[in-house]
Amino acid sequence: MDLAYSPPYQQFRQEVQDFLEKHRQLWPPRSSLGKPSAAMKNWQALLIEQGYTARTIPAEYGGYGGEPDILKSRIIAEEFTRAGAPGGLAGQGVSMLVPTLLEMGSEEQKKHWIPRTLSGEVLWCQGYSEPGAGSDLASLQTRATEDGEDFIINGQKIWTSTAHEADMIFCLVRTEPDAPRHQGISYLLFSMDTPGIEVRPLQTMTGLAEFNEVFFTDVRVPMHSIVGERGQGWQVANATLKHERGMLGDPDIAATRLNAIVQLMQEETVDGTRLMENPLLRDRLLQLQSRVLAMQFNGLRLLTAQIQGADPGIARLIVKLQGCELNHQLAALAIDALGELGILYQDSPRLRNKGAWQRSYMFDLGLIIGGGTAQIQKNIISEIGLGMPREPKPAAASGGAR
Amino acid sequence: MDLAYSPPYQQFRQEVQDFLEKHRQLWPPRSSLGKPSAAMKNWQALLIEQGYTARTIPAEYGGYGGEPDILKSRIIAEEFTRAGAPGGLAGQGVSMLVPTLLEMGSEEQKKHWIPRTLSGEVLWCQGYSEPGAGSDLASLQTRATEDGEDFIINGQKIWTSTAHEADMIFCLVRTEPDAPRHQGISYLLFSMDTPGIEVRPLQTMTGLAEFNEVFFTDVRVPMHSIVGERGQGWQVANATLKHERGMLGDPDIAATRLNAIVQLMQEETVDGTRLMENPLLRDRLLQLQSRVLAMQFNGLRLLTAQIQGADPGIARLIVKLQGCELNHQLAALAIDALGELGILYQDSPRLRNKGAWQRSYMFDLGLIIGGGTAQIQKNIISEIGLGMPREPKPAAASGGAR
Amino acid sequence: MEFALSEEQLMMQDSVTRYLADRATLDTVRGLIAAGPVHDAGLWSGLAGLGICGLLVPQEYGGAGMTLLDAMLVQEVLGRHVVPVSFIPTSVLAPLALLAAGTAEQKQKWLPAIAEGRMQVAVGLSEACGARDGAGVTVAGAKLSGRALFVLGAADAAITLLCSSEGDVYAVEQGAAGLERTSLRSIDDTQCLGELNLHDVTAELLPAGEEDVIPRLLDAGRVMLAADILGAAQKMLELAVAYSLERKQFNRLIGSFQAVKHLCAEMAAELEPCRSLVWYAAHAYDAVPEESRLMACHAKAHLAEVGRFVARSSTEVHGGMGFTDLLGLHYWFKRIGCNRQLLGGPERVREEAARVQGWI
Amino acid sequence: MEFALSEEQLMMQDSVTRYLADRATLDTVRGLIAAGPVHDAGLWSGLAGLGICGLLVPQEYGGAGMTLLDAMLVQEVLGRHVVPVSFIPTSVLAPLALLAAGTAEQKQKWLPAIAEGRMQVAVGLSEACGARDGAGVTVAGAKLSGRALFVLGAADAAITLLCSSEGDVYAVEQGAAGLERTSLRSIDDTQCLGELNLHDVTAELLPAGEEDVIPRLLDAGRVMLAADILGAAQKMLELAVAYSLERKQFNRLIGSFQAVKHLCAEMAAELEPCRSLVWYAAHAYDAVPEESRLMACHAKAHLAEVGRFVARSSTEVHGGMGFTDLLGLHYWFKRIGCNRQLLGGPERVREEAARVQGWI
Repeated sequence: MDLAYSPPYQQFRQEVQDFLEKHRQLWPPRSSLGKPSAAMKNWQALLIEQGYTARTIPAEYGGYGGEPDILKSRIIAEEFTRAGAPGGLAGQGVSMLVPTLLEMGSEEQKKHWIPRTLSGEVLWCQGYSEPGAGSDLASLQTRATEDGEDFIINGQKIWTSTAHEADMIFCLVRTEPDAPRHQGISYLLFSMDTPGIEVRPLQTMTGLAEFNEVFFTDVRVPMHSIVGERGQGWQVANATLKHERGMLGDPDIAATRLNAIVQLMQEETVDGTRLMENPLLRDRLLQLQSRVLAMQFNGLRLLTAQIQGADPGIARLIVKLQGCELNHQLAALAIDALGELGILYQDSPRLRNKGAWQRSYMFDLGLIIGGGTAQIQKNIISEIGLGMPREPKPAAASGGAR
Repeated sequence: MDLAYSPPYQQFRQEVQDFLEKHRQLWPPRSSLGKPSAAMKNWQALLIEQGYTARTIPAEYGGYGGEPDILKSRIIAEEFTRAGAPGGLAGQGVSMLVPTLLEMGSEEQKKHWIPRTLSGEVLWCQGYSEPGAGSDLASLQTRATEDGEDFIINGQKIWTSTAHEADMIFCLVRTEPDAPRHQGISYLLFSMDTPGIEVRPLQTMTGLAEFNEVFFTDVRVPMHSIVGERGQGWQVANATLKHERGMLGDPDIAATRLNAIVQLMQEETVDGTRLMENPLLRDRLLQLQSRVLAMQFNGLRLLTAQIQGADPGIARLIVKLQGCELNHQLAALAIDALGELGILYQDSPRLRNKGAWQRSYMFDLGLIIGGGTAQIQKNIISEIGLGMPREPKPAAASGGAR
Repeated sequence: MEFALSEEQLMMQDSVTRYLADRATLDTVRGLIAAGPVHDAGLWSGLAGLGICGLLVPQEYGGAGMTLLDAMLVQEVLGRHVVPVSFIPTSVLAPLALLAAGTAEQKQKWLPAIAEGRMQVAVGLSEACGARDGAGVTVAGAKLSGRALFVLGAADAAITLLCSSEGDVYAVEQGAAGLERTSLRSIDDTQCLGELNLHDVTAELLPAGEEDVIPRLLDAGRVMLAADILGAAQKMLELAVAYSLERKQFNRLIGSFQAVKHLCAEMAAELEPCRSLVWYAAHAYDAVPEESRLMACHAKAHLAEVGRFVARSSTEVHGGMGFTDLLGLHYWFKRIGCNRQLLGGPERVREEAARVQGWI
Repeated sequence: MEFALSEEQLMMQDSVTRYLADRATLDTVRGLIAAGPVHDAGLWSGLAGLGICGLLVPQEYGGAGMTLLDAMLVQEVLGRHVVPVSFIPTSVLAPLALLAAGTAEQKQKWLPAIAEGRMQVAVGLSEACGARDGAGVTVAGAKLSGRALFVLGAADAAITLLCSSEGDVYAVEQGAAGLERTSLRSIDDTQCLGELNLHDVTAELLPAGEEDVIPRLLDAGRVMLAADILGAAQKMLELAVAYSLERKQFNRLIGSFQAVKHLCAEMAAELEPCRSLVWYAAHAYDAVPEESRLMACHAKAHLAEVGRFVARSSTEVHGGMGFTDLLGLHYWFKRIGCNRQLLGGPERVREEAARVQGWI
């Protein structure tokens, strides 16, 4: 056990720090997930050039073309976070479509789409979930029927973030309605400008519209837009769904929030007494600190396993479940500590932290539900992690009988 | 809403108080569930004579023969508890077999067994659960095969309290192996002296043997020992299983324990400071007090519903689940409050309360599991209380397939 | 011995429920609060028509002269329908304050108007259960100065009752010189909260107050908030069960999955005893005053905890739909979350329960 | 950068596991403790043969000169097998105390005997984390008087290390005049606890102690107890999963019911990060001393909470069988329950964590 970094890595860390310091005036304003600004595109180009993003993507596809080095990736992430510097583009195109194409795309698709995606020229959205297909994604019903050289798409997607700004969508559709449900799905890429697509903002409990619904009415898409083979869409999507799940539950986010609550409890008072003096709030804070630390060290273990190419097993499977719950509990503590101040929201006077605690409390609940509900996560942990059996299939198709 | 008792009930309460005071010298020592002492039998006879136990059982079967009056029953229970007076006999014969016979027994069985059971002359044990049939009681395997006028019984029972002292057993056995599982069971009464019965004490985690295992090897029992018809045993048993479940989770027990913890925290110190001064322990105590009060008032609501002949619905179904959990949590708090003193057990010096907190902590966990596990209770609440569907039957009989 | 609601109480609850069923649908409520926190005058006059506004006002002042238990039953229904009306300050706290501490003249001046639904009263008690941001109201020369936060009630309340740092209750008229009101906006736009800044504001003392006027008001307010949570949480449980019997995933109703069933069972098991606790606390307020403080604390604290659990669990059962605005489940979620903090969060309130019992 | 066990560490853990697999079966343990709490000399000499007893003793005194991380890995295995040996006081706390505060002579006198497994040492630290029943040891004229409760270690320990109320460490020999030892019996007979009553007992000061000798010992002891819980809880989880894959009810393996699966998943989700927390705390003890106190507190407190949850949940999965003595599941249950309270329950330990961070 050795938590120190060897000299070459220390040097690499120094390089990253120097780079960030030197180019501070080029840092673009923190971007949302939507259309990147010109400053952001320039920054992205510079980061790729340095190998600080798109590091292992071959240069022929517009990446840096470096060897995989998990520690360097970790150092980059750490130093960008520490400096508060904006990282590279992180939308669903970069984080989900690009890995998918690298693994399953044709040479032509890679050459065409990956550079444009990495550069920020093309913004993508993801068309997976449907109102009737959430936990059970494979039951999706959006239909693509053959018509000459084209597919005609009808149906609806939901939870499509950035759909109103996106240029393109990567989308799961049912092309073979008579095949078994996992074998009738195809993975298509098409323009959001195609006639017949309607995007409606989807407002959530936070009061914001972080997502959209997307409706398809006779949307005509060339058949060659497919990634992989017809009916292979489920496998294509699964190759990257694991990336999405990996992004949720990051313990470093929890640690940042914990520190913010410590500060809050040091500064805020009730009846003139610092909140930190309240033993009950303090004990809750400490209980959460135990959990944050445990998840951070669990993260170190995962990192080591990744470096060693070992399977971290359960330590990996629990991250989403535990991490999202932890963030939700942290927000709950902040709200309780603030008491009546904690319920203020929107544009209220006396609002603390721009209402971020309430927004997190709700959004984190959304994350507990989304990207595999807590229930699905527990199924995965018990089945894959502990080797317990799947639920037996019901004898009758309906679960409604008494 | 009126929590006062009308004058006739106030008078009845006074009568009970006077009776208890007047006969204080006759109070037998608190009995376990085993063979009653002579003093206990005398006390039981006196209580029946007064109508303070076996109140509504017809006089021809050895009871008091009173009209059902839920409030009087409640008053009796309250006053006996308040005075710390021993109640009437409460073994499984009185609490489970007698109601069963009253509902399903033949006239001959009632006349023969009920008076002897009420008087304490005959002590019963219950033969329901088996090692392979716990939550799923209907899967029981103890077999009774016909042989002339007799059944020959082979198999094993478990969780049989007082089996080593009991004169008789009321026992579920499978008489029709080819019938559907709920229709192949019969309910038999037979002597524990019958050759072929072996009783082995079953030690539990508390270190005591509160239960037994009972083994049957070619035990010969006359066929007329049956209650109800052949194959009807499941219905006969269910008529009284509900009585058993009703006994678990009594909020008054929780209230008594809560008071004991209040006293403990007022008296015990750590570093010279009263435990009650510790805000964390105090807050846990108060959280549990909320729950105890809520369950006590829930009990008042049940009592009122019972008086009015109304169905209390969910308020009834949750008592076992919530009550047993509450008792377990109370014991946990007492242990935590005592800290290292709280782990002492058995005959240790410095032991508090004869080790009752640790014993409860464990035994209450047993109660959470026994008499319908927490999981089974939640099934019942969701299915009967909330109208949610049963689990669909598996397509294949085995749940082991992946 | 009867621990149950009377016929009259059930009928009254039923009449409020029937009135609201048509007039306070989720879509109506959604529309009413679209622009921010609201006390809706239309619904209020409808409730006045049912005699609800003057429930606690004695008959001699034109009210119904009923008990906190009755008011609690109304609040449960208001919570169930997330109704944007300020019933607690105007129809509960104000009459109780006036009855406990007002002069005959004050009662005559305000109680009939309250009973008829003609007047709104705001009430500021927040500083009596933990002052934030240095708030507090002091008295000098019969004028009030300082700041009161989280004042309950409509922005256009004709008077506001405030508690001074000495524990007295004062009435301040809207538009009084030196008085400035700002709306505070919480997660829950069905409830109105305000901040009052006072600079030498003329105010009218409610002089007959005994020592425990403010604690008694807190008791009443806490029971009412608990009742509101009870109604809202019960509705969220019912919505969860109903949704689970409609929604299919993996070719099954999700309500047939043990994980979903058990979550619903846990909600029911937690919530059902709460009903009795709130009943008893409301009953004790009038009938068993020596237990009133303790029971109010427990009702408020316990419903805050159970409410949070139910709000979260019901949302989970609804999956992604629960998180959207489409079903509007969050209106109940936010009402419960808001009530949790008003008049003292659970830890604070439990600490008071310890003091009441002489434990510390 | 490597947060993982080394080959050597895995081999050592494996060798202890293999040794115990045959010699500390549940039936063996059950037999050993049948008559009450025991430190088993047979198992101890076996462990000594593996070089385990002197793990923390420097090589110059005949030990292995290893770190707390290594000792922690041993303790995890001991917890996993509920082994009735007093490893923590004799092989961890005693060497650490001697190294931190002992004279050269004291080290020479005791460390080799410890390393060879020839000597048991008991250690009393309970009063440093909350004195019960007025316990405490005072010094007058170089003699000790008073009472030490919950002293860890075998009844026949040759010496007992005690902390005085001034924060110094003293060694008391068995059989010293004025010393009286009584066994305390806990729920867990695999651990030995004693009460010492002292009347002017001759004792030997460990003089070189700096201010934080006792806090450092507490850190080490807490990490070790956390490791013991980790091993025991991991075993209980595995037993629950295994049982659920054997036991059928309603014609299904109970492990196919979602309620059982999710309970097991929750145990795993809670327990798995604990492993990393305990590793880090043990690592920090030697490698990052400025974090040592905080991490030891968190490891102890968090493992106490998670351990309780796992102990209870695993028992539930086992149903009635878990409650009986037949499967012996309760040996782990009790060991976890006992460890929870030793050297400070979770609330107490967390409070120390707050102080360490300067929060109060």
